[in-house]
This record gives sequence, structure tokens and C-alpha cells, in this order.
Amino acid sequence: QDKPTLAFVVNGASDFWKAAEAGVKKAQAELPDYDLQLKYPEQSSVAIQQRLMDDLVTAGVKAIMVSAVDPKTSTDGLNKIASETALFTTDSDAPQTKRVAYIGSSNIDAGKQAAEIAKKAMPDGGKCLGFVGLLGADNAKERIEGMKEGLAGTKIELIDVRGDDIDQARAKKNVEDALVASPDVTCMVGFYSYNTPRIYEALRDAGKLGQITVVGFDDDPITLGGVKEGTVAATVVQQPFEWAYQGMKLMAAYLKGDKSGVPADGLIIVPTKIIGKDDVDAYAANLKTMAGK
Amino acid sequence: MSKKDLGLLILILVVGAVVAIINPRFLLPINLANTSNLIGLFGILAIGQAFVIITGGIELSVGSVVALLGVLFVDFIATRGMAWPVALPLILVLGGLIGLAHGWLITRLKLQPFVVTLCGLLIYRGVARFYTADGTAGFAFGQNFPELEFLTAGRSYGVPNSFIALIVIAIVTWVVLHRSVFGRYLYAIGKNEEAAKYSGIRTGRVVIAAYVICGVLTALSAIYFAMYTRSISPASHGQFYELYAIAAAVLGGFSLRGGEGSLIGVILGTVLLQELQNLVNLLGIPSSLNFAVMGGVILIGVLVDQQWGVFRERRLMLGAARKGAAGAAAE
Amino acid sequence: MSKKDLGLLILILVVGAVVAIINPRFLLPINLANTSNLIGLFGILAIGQAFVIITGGIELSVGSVVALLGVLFVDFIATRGMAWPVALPLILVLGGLIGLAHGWLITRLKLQPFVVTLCGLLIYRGVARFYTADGTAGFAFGQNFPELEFLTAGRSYGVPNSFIALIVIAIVTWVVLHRSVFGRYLYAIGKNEEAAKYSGIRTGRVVIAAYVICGVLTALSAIYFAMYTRSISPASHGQFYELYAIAAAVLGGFSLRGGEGSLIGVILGTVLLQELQNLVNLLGIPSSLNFAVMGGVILIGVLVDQQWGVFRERRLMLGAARKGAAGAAAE
Amino acid sequence: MNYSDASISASTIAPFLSLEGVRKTYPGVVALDGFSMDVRPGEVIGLVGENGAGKSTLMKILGGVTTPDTGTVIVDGVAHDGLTVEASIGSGIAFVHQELNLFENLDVAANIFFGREPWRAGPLKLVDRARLRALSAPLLKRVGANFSADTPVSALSLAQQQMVEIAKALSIEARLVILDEPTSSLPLAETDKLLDVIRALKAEGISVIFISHRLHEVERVADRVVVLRDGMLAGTLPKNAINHDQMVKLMIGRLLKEREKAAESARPPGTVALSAKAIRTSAYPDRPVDLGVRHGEILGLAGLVGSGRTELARVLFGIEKALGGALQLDGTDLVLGSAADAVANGIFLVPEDRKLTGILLDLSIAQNISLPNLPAHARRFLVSASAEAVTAEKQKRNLGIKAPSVATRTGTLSGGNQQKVVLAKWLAMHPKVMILDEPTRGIDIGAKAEIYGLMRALADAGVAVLMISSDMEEVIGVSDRIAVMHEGQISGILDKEQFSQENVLLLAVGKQPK
Ligand SMILES: Nc1ncnc2c1ncn2[C@@H]1O[C@H](COP(=O)(O)OP(=O)(O)OP(=O)(O)O)[C@@H](O)[C@H]1O
Ligand SMILES: Nc1ncnc2c1ncn2[C@@H]1O[C@H](COP(=O)(O)OP(=O)(O)OP(=O)(O)O)[C@@H](O)[C@H]1O
Ligand SMILES: [Mg+2]
Ligand SMILES: [Mg+2]
Repeated sequence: QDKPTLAFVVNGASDFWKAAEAGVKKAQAELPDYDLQLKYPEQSSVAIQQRLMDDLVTAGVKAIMVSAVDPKTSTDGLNKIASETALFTTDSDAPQTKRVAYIGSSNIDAGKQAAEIAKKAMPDGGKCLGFVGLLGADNAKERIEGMKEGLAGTKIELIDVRGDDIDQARAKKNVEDALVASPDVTCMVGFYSYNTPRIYEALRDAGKLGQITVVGFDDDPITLGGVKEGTVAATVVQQPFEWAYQGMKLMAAYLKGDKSGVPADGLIIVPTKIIGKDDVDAYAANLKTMAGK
Repeated sequence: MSKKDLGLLILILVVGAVVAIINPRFLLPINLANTSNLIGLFGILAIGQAFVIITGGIELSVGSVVALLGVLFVDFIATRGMAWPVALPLILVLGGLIGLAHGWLITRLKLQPFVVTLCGLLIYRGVARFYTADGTAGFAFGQNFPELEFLTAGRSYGVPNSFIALIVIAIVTWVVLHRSVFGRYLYAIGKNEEAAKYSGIRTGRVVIAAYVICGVLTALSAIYFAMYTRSISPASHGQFYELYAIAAAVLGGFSLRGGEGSLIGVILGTVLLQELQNLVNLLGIPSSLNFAVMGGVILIGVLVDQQWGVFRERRLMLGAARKGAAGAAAE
Repeated sequence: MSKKDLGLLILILVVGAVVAIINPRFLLPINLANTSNLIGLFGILAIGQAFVIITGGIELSVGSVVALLGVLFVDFIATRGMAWPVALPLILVLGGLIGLAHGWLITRLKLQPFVVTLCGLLIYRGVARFYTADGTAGFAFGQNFPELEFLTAGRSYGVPNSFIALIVIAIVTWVVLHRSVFGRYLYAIGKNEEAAKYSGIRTGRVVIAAYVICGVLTALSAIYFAMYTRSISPASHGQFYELYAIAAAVLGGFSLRGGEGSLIGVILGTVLLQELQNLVNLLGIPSSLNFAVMGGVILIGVLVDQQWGVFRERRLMLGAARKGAAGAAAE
Repeated sequence: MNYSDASISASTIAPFLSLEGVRKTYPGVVALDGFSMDVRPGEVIGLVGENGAGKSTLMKILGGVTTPDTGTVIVDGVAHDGLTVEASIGSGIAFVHQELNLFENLDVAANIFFGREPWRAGPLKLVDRARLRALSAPLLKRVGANFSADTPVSALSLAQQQMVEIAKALSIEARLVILDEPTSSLPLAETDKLLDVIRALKAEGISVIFISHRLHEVERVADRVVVLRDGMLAGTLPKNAINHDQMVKLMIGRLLKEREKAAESARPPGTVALSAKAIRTSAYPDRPVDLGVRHGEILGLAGLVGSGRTELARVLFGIEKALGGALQLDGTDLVLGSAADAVANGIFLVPEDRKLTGILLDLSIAQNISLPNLPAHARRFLVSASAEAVTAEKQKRNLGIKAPSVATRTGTLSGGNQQKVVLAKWLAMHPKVMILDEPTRGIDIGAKAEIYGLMRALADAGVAVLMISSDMEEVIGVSDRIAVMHEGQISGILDKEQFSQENVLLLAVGKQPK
């Protein structure tokens, strides 16, 4: 209770945030005077996340870094938190709020990088189908938008994106159904971290691995394995480890009065990267060392 | 206040005291205000549910209705520019109509409440998602409705107005449920619908009225939730809220077989559930355990209540037996 | 096959025909195989649920049990290196124990099934999430268990083995439910538990057995689901699966009051639900409408069934009256 | 209107109610077949007939619960094709159903005035609780209730609940009170009180339709007896022609030779089969019961309402655990954990509440009969429908169960036939001890004689029969010995030569017999 607490609040339980946990851990080792926590809301919903942050403020947390479930329209709620504690955003920004700074990537850029992968893998053009958890979520919308932007003017087309409400059984069935319904599809995109592995498995079951170009997001072990194997063209990775690590250090410095780390526009962009066959080993090794395994 | 309710109250106080000792910030006015705000929101839902449970029914579509009506409300006033004093009653009427439809299907077409409201759960959420094309309904930056915000999310003398609304609704519904002719019919129908019919009660109408009341209260609470989150993604908003409401009623001594339960109980049940959520966050318990804590406490609560009843009965009997034996010996 | 089941079968065929006309790819063997695989998975769940519903109970924790046992199974064999022929029966036993606990709480401690299994829903999901610290349990890339994969996700002559498993289970449970002494006891208890007790049936044991059967079947299906997705995020895996199972049973003519329903019905109900999901994807209907379509069809199905029943009864009565009148006139 | 009896049409008073050509059919059954009758103000009509003759169906039509296929109901000069419940209540018809219809979760007063609560003016219609209680008290007194208006109904015994039902009927400003077997579980004293109530109603000009299988009760109060047979009017008896034999003859078409009475025991009783030693039950935790029933005898168990007989039967059958004491079966200690244990030991119970505990209304006759002995009707765990049918057919024939077939749902049977099904399921097994709680409740006179005969046959075969009954004639007529309970204890046991109504009554109120 004596040490000031810094909290990293994520937008829902997902493996994606495991890397952030590692980043928090690493920062903790370097910030012995602080108590660092990573918090999962029990559901991915605005009301529950808001409630979690209210309670954290009550519990005396000094600074919060949040991946808001719905940043665009949660301005008031976030401002309420910002008025009571130092608020940072990550993952998806809420620029209209009084947050101190945003650290994260641009989902639009990530979408554009996915388009790059597709263009490189399919120079002759093709038809893509996307798969995502929540069609309505901001990160999904931005990635889709970015990809469409990146594909504009090429012969590659993103014809539809199917949602599964984060039910992985449905995620896999969606791919299976897509293979049946649209035999002319030549590429599939997994927008959420678990979508790519489900695409991989459905293709494997159907014996179509390698025949259909797979564009991935994030770094699920199966995705990385597919990249290495060559059956997944490449994957776009964000760096939640860096968000968490740098973010925690930034918050600690900010609380001590050192505001030099906050740029004028308040945006700290950790770029997303394309991991192809050549980089995958190095990336995986790096992941391992970061997680301290 | 019945013994059951008293036991629940004591449990709430004891848990509160323990939490306050571990983390005194529990008692900060701001925390109490935050928590009582949520008690207000969920309490209104739970009262609605209670009306239906009393009749031996169940309303599973509550969470989806909160999402659908929330989306509509925000859309009406934020996007379509409807004045809120028009939108608010309109939403309440819509809630009432949903209740009416459920009640009608259940009483006139003799479908089971579980089935009807399960379909409602699926349909309303689908409609809400379709309406926004799976997008989020929310207020634009800087869009303000001062009076509406004061009424829904504001505070009077530090007390959230949502909580005050709950108290007012609770008092009115207490009178309706426990003192009025209508309330008596609800209890009677819950226990023995056939007999109520034989007594010349238009049971159909009474049951429909219960669903309408539930619908209107759910709609009211949907507005409160919308103004609390100010943003609604229809895919997840309000998910599982029906379970919260049912759990509150069950904790408060309602029987899902109908005909049993008190209004004070359902309020206390809501208070306990919200206290638990608050406690998980305040004591730094991993939020993954949140549900487990809730489930565990409900189970223990119901078990203790049940076993206490058995124990008391047995003690009463044994007491009588001993007294009798003593009397016999004296003769 | 009863008239009810026949009606459902016809509905399934009609919907299938319409879809096949719009998109002939619906009938591709690969699509039928994919869909029947999921029918197998959800069908096993639904049969388990049916056993409980027959007794007038309900099992709401199914989805959470699928998550918890799935996590454990994957963790045991993928991370802890347990041999799958050990892990598989272990998981089935765990499922049985969960059912035993529920049955015990319901029959011995006289708690309501809804309450017990609602608590289970909350607790098991919490435990599953805590167990993986909200992470995902999954197989590493290239980790293979050929025999297990063949049994669970493989195909024989193009037919998914999960579907074959369902057929075998369905035949066995059909005999148990509709022809055996135990099955008769289940129906009797569902109709009137008190009277069954007065006929010398050990109702407690029978009900517990029903929950154990449900637990074991749920565990089996949890393994199938785990091998299907090969990765489980405990926060969302299996969410709402209890509703799918209950919906299948209700569509199949089960009454939640207990004592009614046929095994063929529950299988057909599952088939219809999966056909609907398949249809949404094949016809390119927005995924957001998935739930709404499901809810709508269940409602209509139940309504038609109910109204058909009313109509037939009325016709029978009229027939009897007319025949009687004719007889009287002839005298 | 044409009636067979000339004396009736001589009457000049306009009838309050008349039925004309009422016909009601159910699938496979003609419950009422062109039935006509009328009821004049202040007239007490006794309505009798065999089980399934259509009495309850007729009353349900009057109560608006079912509608007739054809025929007219004329109330107070207004003709209805079919009454609704509201119309029925609105025209002053009060109805005590054969099966009880009370709300366990409400108190007595709330039940009595249910649907007609006094309320205070205001938008919410608040119940005027003080007036409710004030209005209930005198009604309860009138029916001779020994409990207060704020007792929860769940704490009342069946007989006490029946009193509440009667009080409820009285509370309506009724012009016609229908009592469908109101005395079926009422003991003598309470029955007398009820008959007084009926006379008082008559004096106020209120008509009463009184249905009972206890013909002597009908003899005592009825002004006119209407006899139903197979849904048709079998005849009407004016006051001066009402007598037992006449009613029986009209009901079943012939005279019963052996009046409702079992044959004398053929052999001396044997050893004690089932005995209770200082058994204490939850009804009277402080009163130990000692009782033994011997092989080959019919032991009658008499007592007033709530004297604890049913509770004792439940303990003997293992449904409820004794609070103390021990049981012995044929001299060896017996511990009953459940009814299944009792059944396994050959101890069977015919419970008093048929609808809730006696049979499964949704199962067929055959399925009900085979239920306690299902493994015997199964080959390798699989139930054999043909074996079930064989057993059921035999019982149906033996007991004369009136139903289209053994596959008929028991819920559609008349009350008396349902009772026969309950008996049949135990008779199909081999009882060692047979406990019957009000076994002839709601059973017609012909069937009664058959059941007495069956009980005697059981006893002669060495079965120990314990018969709980509130029907004094029955207890005295059938038993070999009579044990009487008073407030939870056996106050005395009478041997055959001591049998008399007076003695039973004295013991029942806790005094010594003469
Ligand atoms: N709901 C029903 N469905 C089918 N048949 C019915 C139904 N109700 C009554 N019956 C039949 O109608 C006939 C008349 O029954 P009713 O209950 O009127 O007899 P009752 O004279 O009251 O007999 P009891 O003295 O045994 O009460 C019986 O054959 C019975 O089986
Ligand atoms: N569930 C109950 N709760 C409280 N008291 C009860 C309950 N059941 C019975 N009693 C009381 O126990 C006493 C004995 O009832 P019991 O039914 O055994 O009497 P009985 O001799 O069979 O009388 P009856 O003729 O009314 O059936 C009565 O005073 C009754 O009020
Ligand atoms: Mg009758
Ligand atoms: Mg009794």
C-alpha cells in the first residue's frame, strides 16, 4: 500500500496481452519504488472497464494506462478518470480526452502493412476474405479500413469480413463455410490474433494449405509456425511488450515530475512490423527472452 | 423485514466491515457513490425481474433489451436529434411493448417463459447489432444534455440520482407487491395459477402486467446504463445482465418456482452483488476471479439460508420434544 | 418417430432445400461434413442437457464446463505432457464429478437447479480463467497427437468421427431414455417427483444420475471442442453453449417443466440450429443477424408446434362431439 | 321441461338455475349425455352417482371451468351457452372443487377472500388487511375451524384446508353453493358442523348442490336427490322418497346385497407384522406413538382432524424420518431411509392426497400400476409394454376401473377411478403391510364395497392392513380392531366387542371409553 501503484488496464482477456504482462514485469524490475499491476476486466464491455477504473482510482492508483474498450465514445468516462489520476492510453487512442499521452501503434498502418503482404504474395491480384472477432470494434474497423486503403487500385479485393463474437469454434466454422461458399477466394486475412491460427487449421483440415494466401495479424505461436513453414505469407505484429514496458517507465517518470518523455502531440507510436519467413526465427527468439522463459 | 432479509443485511454489513478494515478507502464517499450508482442501475433491473419471477416466470432477454433500447436511445438523441423528453418516454413505451409481447406469447399462446425470453435474448441482440451494423452507438465529442445527464448520471448532495431513483421505485413497488390487490394476485398466481383462475382472476392479464412492468423497468435501466457508459457496442453491452438480475432476486430469497420473495430481499441481493464486485477490484483480487467470487457467494448464501431453515425447523421440533418429555416426566 | 419430430424433420429438409436452391454449394460433401462435425459437437452437449431437462431440472453451467475442462485437457496433454489415453478418461471423470456435485446439491440440500448451475456457470469460468491467468491454452505449433486427432477431428469415409460418435451416443441414450427402467423413472420424476417418491423410486439417486450423465457428456464434448479449436481462451470459450443446448432441446419438443421430450427431437433441434448457422454464412447474411435468425426460428418453431397441438386437440374434440351427436340421433 | 317426477313440476317457484340438454364429451368418453335438472331457491339437492358418472363435470360446467358441447345453462332467467368463471361467480354461484385449490403461500384470510379482497380507495388498490381479518373470523367459526385467520395455509392439514374452502364458498354472497365431495376427508364432528351450515344456508334461501358418496349424509340434508348414471339422469327422489337403498338402486341399477361392509375375518389374526415403538413425528414431536398391526387383521385408525394419523403413516412408509423411536417388521428392527426401503420390505401406502402423491396424472393407467415394480416388468433393464399391459388389464378387471383402455391417461379419469389405480399399483405387488390413508375418499358406494372386499382378502392372505379413516361407519364396519389417535398419541385400542361410535368418539377427544 505504501508504494505508489501504476495500473495497466487492458480491454479484455486475450493472449495478446501476455506480452504486455511481460513488459510490465520487466518495468517492475527496473522500478522497485512502484507497484505495477496489469488488470483484465472480467468482460470486454465499457461499463465493466469503467467500473474497474473507478475502483482502481478509489483504491488509490496513481496512474492508469488503458486500452479503452471503446475510446471514441467514452470521452466523459475517461475524462472522469483523468481528472482523478494520471491517465495514459494505449492500443487505441482517445485523442479528445484529457489523457496525458498515447503509446501504441496505428491500426490503420497495420492494416496497410497487411495490404503490403497481400500485394507481395499475390502480384496477379486475388480475392480476399477477412475474419475477425468483433466486427464493430474500433481496432477491427481500423485494420479493415487500412487494408482496404492499401489495396485500393490493385487487383486484390477484400470482398467480405465475417465476425465470430470471439467464439473460436465459430471462428473456425466461418473459415470452413467460407471455403464452401466462395471457392474463388485466393486469400484469407485473420484480423484478430486467434483468427489466423483458425484459418491455418481449417485450411490444413481441408488440405488447402499453401493454395490460399494467408495474411496474419499478431504473433500467436501457430501463426508464427505457419509463417516459418511458408503457409502463412507473413504477419503484422504490434509490440504490446514495448507499449507496456515503455509506458510504465513513462508513467513513473511523469509522476516524478519528469515530463520530457511526453511529446508535444502526445503520441508515441511504436510501429508495427511485418514478420515474414526470414525474420520469424529472430522474432520468436526475442519473444522468448522478453517473456523471461 | 423478514429474518431472511435481516440475515442478508448482516452479511452485507460484515463483508463491508472486513473490506473496510483491509482497505479503508472502501468507505470513501466517492467509492460509496460509485457503488451506489451501480446499485441503482442494477437494482432497477432486478426489481423488474422480481415481478416476473414472482409469477413463476423468468425474463432472460433483459441484457439484450438493455443493449437494444440503449442503442435506440443514444441513436435517437445523439444522431437523430430527437429531444430527450420525447425519446425517454418513447423508450419506456418500447420496453413496455416488449414486455407486452412476451406476456402475450406466454399467456395467450401458452409458450414457456424460458423459451419466449430466450428467443428474445437472441433476437433483440441481433436486431441491436444489425441496427448499428455492429458499430458503436455513442455521443459525439462535446455533445451534452445537461438536464438528462443530471437526472441519470448526476448527484444530489453527493448521492447518485440513479440510486435515489431506485429508492423511489423500490418504495412504490414494495407497496404494489406487498400491500396491493395486484401484488396479492401475483403471489397467488405464482403458487397456483390454476386455482387463481378458478377464483375468477383474469390470470392472463395479471401475468402480462408483470411482464410489462418488467419491460418498463428494464427500459428505464437501459437508459441509465446508456447514460453511464455513454457508448454502446451492441455485441457486448448488457451481456449477462439477466443473470445479475436473477442472481440478485435469488439471493434475496425469491424462488424460481414462483410465489415467494420480498422486495427488500431483491434490493439487498443487488447490494451484495455490487459490493462483491467492488471488493474484488479494491482488494486487488485478479478480475478473472470476479465471476468465481460472485458464484461462490451466491451459492454459499443460498446454502446457508436453506440449511438455516432446516436447522431452525429441527431445533423447533427438538425443543418441543424436550419440553414434551419434561412435561411427561413431571406428570 | 413422433409427429412432432416429423414436423421438425420436414422443416429441416425444407430449409435445406431452399438454401440448396439459392446456393447449391450447400450440398457439397465438404460442407455437409463440416456442418455434421459441429452437429456432433453440439449434439453431444444437447443430449446431456436433455437428461437434466427431462427431470424438470436445468444445467446452465455447460458453457463454463466446456471452457474449464477444455483448458484442463489441453493443458494436461500439451503442456504437462500427460498421455492422452490418461487425460481423456480423467476429464470424463471430472465432468462426472461436477455433475455429481450439482446433483447432490439439488437433491440432498434441496437447492434449485437453476441456482446451483447458475453458480456453476460463474464459478467454473472464473476457475478456468484463473487457471491460465486469463491466457490461452493451446497446442504449440506442430504439436500432434495423431490417434487423438483422428478420433476427435478425423473422418471415416468422409464422415466426421465426431458425428459418428454422436450417432452412437444417440442410439445408446435413445434406448436408455425411451426403453429402459431408468428412462421411465426420469420421465416419472419429471412429471411428478413427489408421486414418484411415493411409488418407492429413489428419486434422489435417479436425479443425481441424470446430472452425472450430463456432466460426462459435457466433458466429452469439451474434449471435442478443444480438439476442434485447438486453442482455448477461457474468458470466451463455450460462452452461451448452454443456451444452444437448451434451445436444441426446446426445439426438439422438451418441456422445461420436465417429463416431456424425445431424443430424436433433441438431435433434430441441434441439426436445425447448425443448419441455420451454416445458412447465415452460405447466403452471406451479415453475421450480426446470426443470433436473430436463430432466435426467430426457435420462436416460430415452438409457436407452430404449439398451435398445431391446439388445433389437433380441438379437431379431436369436435370430432368426438360430432360422432357422439350422430350416435345420439341414431338411437 | 319434463321431469319424471310429478311432484317437482307441481312447484310454482321459479328455479334459480336450470340445465337443459347438457352434453359434454371428452375423447372416448361421453361424460354428460343430454342432462337436465333445475334448482330452486333455498333447495338442497343431493347429487349422487357412481365414480365417473359425470357429477364433477356437471359442476365444472356450472362453475364456468368447462363449457358443454351442447345444451343451455339458465341462471336467474338468463340463458348461457357456456358460463365463464366470472359469469358464474357474478351470478352468485360459489364452488368448492373436489380437488383443493388453495394458495399455500397466503394465509387463511387471504385465501377466503381471494379475488374479492376488500380494498381501500386509491390508485393502487391496497388490501384492507384489518377488514379482511375481521370478515374472516366469523366465517371460520361457522365452519368450526380450530385455527386462526392469519395461519399460513401451508401449515394446515388436508381436512383443515377443506374447511377453508368451505369458508371461502360461504364468504361469497352466494345464491347457490356447490359442494363437490366436501366431506371426503372430514371426520364426523366436522361433517356434522358442515351439515348444519348447509341447513343454515337453506334457511337463508340459498340453494345448495351437495355431492357426496356418503349416502347417509345426503339422506340427512337433501330436499331432493338427483341421481346420475353414465352421464344421464337416472332419476330424482323427492324428500319423502330419499333412502339409501333407493339411491343405490338408481345409481347402479340394482340393489347391493352386502351393504358397504366387508365380510367377517375368516381366521384369527397372526403375529405382529409392523410395530412402532415410541415413534415421534414432526406433527407432535413430544408425543411418542406405540402401535402394532398384526398379520391378517384390518386395524382401523380413527381420530379427529389433525390428530397425527397421516404423519404417522408417512413415517411408517419411510417418506419422513421419525424424530425418535424405532420400527420393527416381524420382530426385527427396521430402518427406513426412504419410501423405496419400505416398498422393498413390502410396506405399501395409499396416500390421502391422490393428485399430489398418489398417481402421476400424465402417465397411463398401465404405467402408473407398473411404476413401483418396474424391474419386474422389464427384460434386461428394458421395459416391456406388453408385460405392463398384462398386469394392468388384470387389475383393471379386478377393480372395475372405468376407462377406455389401460393406455388411458390417468388424469382424465374421475376421482374415484384414480383412487382405484393407486390401489391397483400396490395390489399388483405382494404387500406384507398395507397402509391405506382414507382409502375410500371419493369412492362410490359400489366400489367401496369392492375395496372393503379387497382389504379383507388381503388380510385373509396374511397381510397386515392399517386403515386410516375419518368415516365412522367405515371404521366400525370394516376393522377388526380400532386404534384411536388423540393429539398425536394412541388414546386407546378397541376390540370388536367394544366397537361403537360413542367409544371411538370418546377416545378421539381423549376420554376413556365406556
Ligand atoms: N379432462 C378430461 N378429459 C377426458 N375425460 C375426462 C376429463 N374429465 C373427466 N373425464 C371423464 O368424464 C367422466 C365423468 O367424470 P367426472 O369427474 O364428472 O365424474 P364424477 O361423477 O365426478 O366421479 P367421482 O365420483 O369419481 O368424482 C369420466 O369418465 C372421466 O373419465
Ligand atoms: N406441513 C405441515 N406444517 C405444519 N404443520 C403440519 C404440516 N402437516 C401437518 N401439520 C399438522 O400436523 C398435525 C397432524 O396432521 P395429520 O395430517 O397427520 O393429521 P391426520 O390425523 O391425518 O388428520 P387429517 O384428518 O387432517 O388428515 C395437524 O395439526 C397439522 O396441522
Ligand atoms: Mg368428481
Ligand atoms: Mg390425514
